[in-house]
Amino acid sequence: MPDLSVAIGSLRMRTPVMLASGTVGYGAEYEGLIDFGAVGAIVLKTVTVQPREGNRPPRLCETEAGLLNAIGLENVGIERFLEEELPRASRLPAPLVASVGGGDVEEFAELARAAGEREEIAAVELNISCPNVERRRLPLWADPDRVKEVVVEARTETSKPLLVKLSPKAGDVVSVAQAAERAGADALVVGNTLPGMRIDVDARAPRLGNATGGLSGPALLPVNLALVWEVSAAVTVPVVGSGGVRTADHALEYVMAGATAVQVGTAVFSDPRAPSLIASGLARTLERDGLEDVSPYVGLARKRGGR
Amino acid sequence: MPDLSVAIGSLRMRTPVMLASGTVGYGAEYEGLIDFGAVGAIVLKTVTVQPREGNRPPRLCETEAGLLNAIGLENVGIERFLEEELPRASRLPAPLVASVGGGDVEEFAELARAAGEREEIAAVELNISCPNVERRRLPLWADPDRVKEVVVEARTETSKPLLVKLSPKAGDVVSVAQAAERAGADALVVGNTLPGMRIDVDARAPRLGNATGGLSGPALLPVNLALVWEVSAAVTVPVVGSGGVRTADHALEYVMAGATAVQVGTAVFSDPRAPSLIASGLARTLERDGLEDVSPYVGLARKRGGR
Amino acid sequence: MTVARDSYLFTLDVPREYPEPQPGQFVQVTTLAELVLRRPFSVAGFRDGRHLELLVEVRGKGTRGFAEAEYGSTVDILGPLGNAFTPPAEAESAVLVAGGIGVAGLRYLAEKLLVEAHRTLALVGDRTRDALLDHLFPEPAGGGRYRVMTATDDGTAGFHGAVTSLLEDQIGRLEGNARIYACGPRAMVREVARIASASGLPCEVLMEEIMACGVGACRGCVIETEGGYRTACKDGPVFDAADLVLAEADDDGP
Amino acid sequence: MTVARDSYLFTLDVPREYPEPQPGQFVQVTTLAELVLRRPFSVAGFRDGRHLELLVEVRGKGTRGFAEAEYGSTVDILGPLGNAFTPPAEAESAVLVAGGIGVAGLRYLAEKLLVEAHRTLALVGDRTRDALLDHLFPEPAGGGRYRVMTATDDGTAGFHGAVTSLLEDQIGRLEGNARIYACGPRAMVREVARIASASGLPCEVLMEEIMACGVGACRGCVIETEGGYRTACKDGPVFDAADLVLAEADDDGP
Ligand SMILES: Cc1cc2nc3c(=O)[nH]c(=O)nc-3n(C[C@H](O)[C@H](O)[C@H](O)COP(=O)(O)OP(=O)(O)OC[C@H]3O[C@@H](n4cnc5c(N)ncnc54)[C@H](O)[C@@H]3O)c2cc1C
Ligand SMILES: Cc1cc2nc3c(=O)[nH]c(=O)nc-3n(C[C@H](O)[C@H](O)[C@H](O)COP(=O)(O)OP(=O)(O)OC[C@H]3O[C@@H](n4cnc5c(N)ncnc54)[C@H](O)[C@@H]3O)c2cc1C
Ligand SMILES: Cc1cc2nc3c(=O)[nH]c(=O)nc-3n(C[C@H](O)[C@H](O)[C@H](O)COP(=O)(O)O)c2cc1C
Ligand SMILES: Cc1cc2nc3c(=O)[nH]c(=O)nc-3n(C[C@H](O)[C@H](O)[C@H](O)COP(=O)(O)O)c2cc1C
Ligand code: FES
Ligand code: FES
Repeated sequence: MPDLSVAIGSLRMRTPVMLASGTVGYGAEYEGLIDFGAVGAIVLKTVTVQPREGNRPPRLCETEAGLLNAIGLENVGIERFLEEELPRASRLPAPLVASVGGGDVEEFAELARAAGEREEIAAVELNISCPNVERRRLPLWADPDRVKEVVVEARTETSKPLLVKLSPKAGDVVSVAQAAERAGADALVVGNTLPGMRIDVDARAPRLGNATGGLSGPALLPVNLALVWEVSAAVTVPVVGSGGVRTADHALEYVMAGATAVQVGTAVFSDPRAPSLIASGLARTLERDGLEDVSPYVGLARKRGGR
Repeated sequence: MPDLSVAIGSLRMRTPVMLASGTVGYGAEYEGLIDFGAVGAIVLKTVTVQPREGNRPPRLCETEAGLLNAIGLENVGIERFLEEELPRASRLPAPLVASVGGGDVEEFAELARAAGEREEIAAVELNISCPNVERRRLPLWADPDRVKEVVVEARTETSKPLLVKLSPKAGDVVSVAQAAERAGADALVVGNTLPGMRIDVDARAPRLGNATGGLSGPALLPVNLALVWEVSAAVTVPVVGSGGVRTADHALEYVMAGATAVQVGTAVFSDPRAPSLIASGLARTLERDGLEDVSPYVGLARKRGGR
Repeated sequence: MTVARDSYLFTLDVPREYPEPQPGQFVQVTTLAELVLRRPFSVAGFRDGRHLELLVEVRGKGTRGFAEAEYGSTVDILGPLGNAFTPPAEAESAVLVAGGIGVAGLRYLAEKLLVEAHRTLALVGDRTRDALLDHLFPEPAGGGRYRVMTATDDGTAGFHGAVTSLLEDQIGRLEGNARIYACGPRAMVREVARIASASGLPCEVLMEEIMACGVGACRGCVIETEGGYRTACKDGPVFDAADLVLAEADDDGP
Repeated sequence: MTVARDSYLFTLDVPREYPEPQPGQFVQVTTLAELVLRRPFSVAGFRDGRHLELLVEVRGKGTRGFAEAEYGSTVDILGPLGNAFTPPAEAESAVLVAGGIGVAGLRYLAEKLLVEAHRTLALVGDRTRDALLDHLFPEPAGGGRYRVMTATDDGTAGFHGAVTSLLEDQIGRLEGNARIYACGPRAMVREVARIASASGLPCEVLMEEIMACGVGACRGCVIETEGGYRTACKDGPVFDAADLVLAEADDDGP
């Protein structure tokens, strides 16, 4: 029986299949539907300092091979998160990763400390794609210097593994990744959704209440895969691939591009069994190839003909 | 009979349906297959100063609702283009737009002059997504200052309408667009392909010889549509939408987001009749809505509920 | 089974251990493998603990794909999901108001009410006679405790006018207390809510919104209520009409 | 029609004005509406000016979709496209070397050669007997001017070994001049080219590459030749083996 486990610092995961932030809420909603025992870690929905109402509906729109969402980071705020949601989530048989979204450096630091203090939480993911409170020319997710500050401050507040989730819309993702690494990130998640929109030509209006939203699902896979390829060549910390993973082969694509683990989001909507099917598919592939763990696959496509 | 014509400066187009650069080569290859009479303009394949061999194969890879291409700007060079290809293309019953790709400011200027001198050419499109010859921190397509220089210089070399084709991978596309506008661009094409890749897990290697390529087709539509939405709100020159247009409704989405015209690329591969079907579909919609031309649709989604 | 132009009634055989759905609940269906989202459909009937009925109108890709599924093929469903209608009190008559395919959301409730011999008035409206789905409600039984009335916009069958006008017309003639249940287009729902409020009658409506998870996890399907955004999939799909913030601008629906 | 596990022979009725294809040419087929690219298939036969035959092996989504198309449905094709095989000279015997589904690329040529009673030796190879497609070549006619021989990797039928070994074995026994035609996996093509070159025989091969436009416009389907990159769709798909740059690393194909 091959060993699928991977680790990001002290975050030890049974399989490289993580659940992506925001798609499984606070986890408990999917109890009985997702086999959490096959999951490496659950990244909980991003929380902010204050509760957020989120965007006006409609918040979802399906597009060819993709999903647009404009949830607008609706969440209960860090306080109720820690009091109410976390205890419920901690019943689930998989490590929990808190995803936090700050409007500025101080908020990120505050959130990282508050979340990191709780023993139910195995690691903290910084979602730097959040809407900004500060008014700067460059949004946070595109500005290596600010990302560095955010990570440095969060780093001082917690000793738990820090994952930084990058945005594919940053023109120069590699510089942002390197800044996060230098500032002490333990892993980089590549990446979040890409801005997108659709228009209802009959209603003559955007399909989303917020006009634009974030693109996820199969359509996003080639884009984030190329970013994993680029980023993993430029950093030494583990990279976690996210975007359009539905099958074990998709997970393997990310791994062969240089990722150590993957996050599964949209695929859970069409099939809650996807995470466990991906894990068992990976196990079968390892067995077929006579391997004991996934590490030989990491970055394999670069070693083999990758130019 | 509604009038579908639109204009970009002196470039008068019968319909807002243009053919995108690189997908119909130098035009003549599609003679007898595409109804060029229904086409607003043909943007010819990007030419560079020197001939280019292009990338090693495989150069194409289909992905969910998208196409990855890594042609690598294979082209015959400006000289043979003007001598051999242009005369052939000029037989076609649609205005020709030359697409040029320079490695630096001087090359763009040289190409714009050489192409602009020819009367067969109705307008010049600057493809600023080309690989760079100069070694700078920011690639050209992401650097508003350099884009401005390129457009200023090209502008002095030709009085023909200048279209500037932006790249969706620039983090801050709006600034690039505004720089191009200020420098004298007559229209902005939004936009080119997005970097992407796929890996063949059996071969354990990238599917493209060049590893990464550009994503086009339906998967790209929501992304470039959101950019058209953003850019058209920030500039006053016409915007041309490009990315995933296959039907008249897709064209209308771009128009309602703020575009004056669209370019059709990948859809021609699956159906060479797509451009004329899109044009006739638009005509039918205009008739249904009792409109005489497309201008009332331009940006309509913003007027109606667009936030 | 085709039940009107572009509307189909499906019977799915479910496993023996399948939980009994409550009227108002829905299932999330994989209609086409290449789609990213499942599609939600109300439970439109449940027989013998083994047969789940769905009533589906073709609206786009997913519903078309589902309608074209081969007889005998396997369907992947998630559910029953969501909350349920509050049953009427002993003394209340039930008034069901269905517009168009809204019949799907109320049919299972109607069947339960008929079985329980509850005093029930079902109003079914549509554009024109050929579109009407009133025949999908159970057949009126003897004793007059259960009645179905129809309305068509063009007057080709039943009441000539909107089903909401028929409701206004009938509401005065009801004896004793009543509870209203509605399902249909946004504009109709808004009008029913207004009428109920004006008459001081309790009213529950089944709200449609595009859904991803279907289990309250993604916050994608929210409906605006007086108490803030609530999920249609978990807090709903049934809402107290008095709680809803129904803006005219949203009448087109999602 | 199923002709082997996962291989199908299709007959398409084409309009009367359809141009007669030449052996080696191909058509671009819309196999599934949701795919972005058409799929190229060799003309595997053309009868009575009205029936175009395609021989398709299921490899992925597109070929599977095509194989599952309903009998009697309409297929959208573009073509005939590409160049053609050079017919053998009067005095040359034709040696056809087909590996696996490569039979598709040579079948139409074989039929023409048979009709013209040209001296022809067709070698067909595959992994095992059940996969062999030799029966899709026209039946050997009397007079011995047309012969089909088979090879299987596992020896379950015909020559035990690679079809290229069979070629080496047979090539010495040919009388007079010969011209070789090959279609199959990259590794096979490379080996045939080597054998042809060693024997000083002219050799043409049909090359496969992923295609978008199919008409030489997009430069997506290039093959490396001594003279630089050439398009498989317009300059090819038939290439003089001597011109090709066939690297071992590319054996997996696109
Ligand atoms: C709780 C619930 C119960 C429902 N019950 C039924 C039912 O019993 N029978 C039935 O026919 N339909 C029902 N619907 C609506 C049904 O889910 C949609 O018609 C279906 O999802 C459309 O899918 P499509 O792929 O065919 O259309 P699409 O191509 O996805 O969209 C077509 C149009 O329908 C709109 N739409 C898409 N999804 C929804 C949605 N979930 N709700 C409302 N509008 C939508 C789109 O915005 C678009 O304008 C229900 C919806 C909900 C939320
Ligand atoms: C000129 C020409 C003639 C051909 N004639 C025939 C024929 O007569 N019968 C037949 O069965 N096949 C033929 N092929 C191959 C056929 O086009 C591919 O098998 C088909 O496109 C695969 O489509 P798919 O969607 O099923 O596979 P995909 O899911 O697209 O891919 C499956 C695998 O096949 C590879 N592949 C995809 N497209 C091609 C391609 N065009 N050429 C080679 N490999 C490809 C992919 O890289 C992948 O590894 C021909 C190809 C060319 C270029
Ligand atoms: C409905 C929805 C909500 C999401 N919410 C969050 C979020 O709160 N925080 C976050 O970091 N990412 C969020 N994401 C992004 C996902 O975590 C994931 O990175 C992205 O969807 C790409 O992966 P996928 O294609 O597997 O879904 C959300 C995605 C979806 C579809
Ligand atoms: C095969 C291929 C070649 C292309 N070559 C060029 C090119 O030479 N110059 C250019 O500006 N854009 C080029 N493009 C981009 C297209 O012009 C177009 O902007 C892009 O494909 C998005 O539109 P689509 O989805 O309609 O194809 C190419 C696209 C494809 C698919
Ligand atoms: S669909 Fe996810 S919360 Fe309702
Ligand atoms: S497929 Fe476009 S050039 Fe061959």
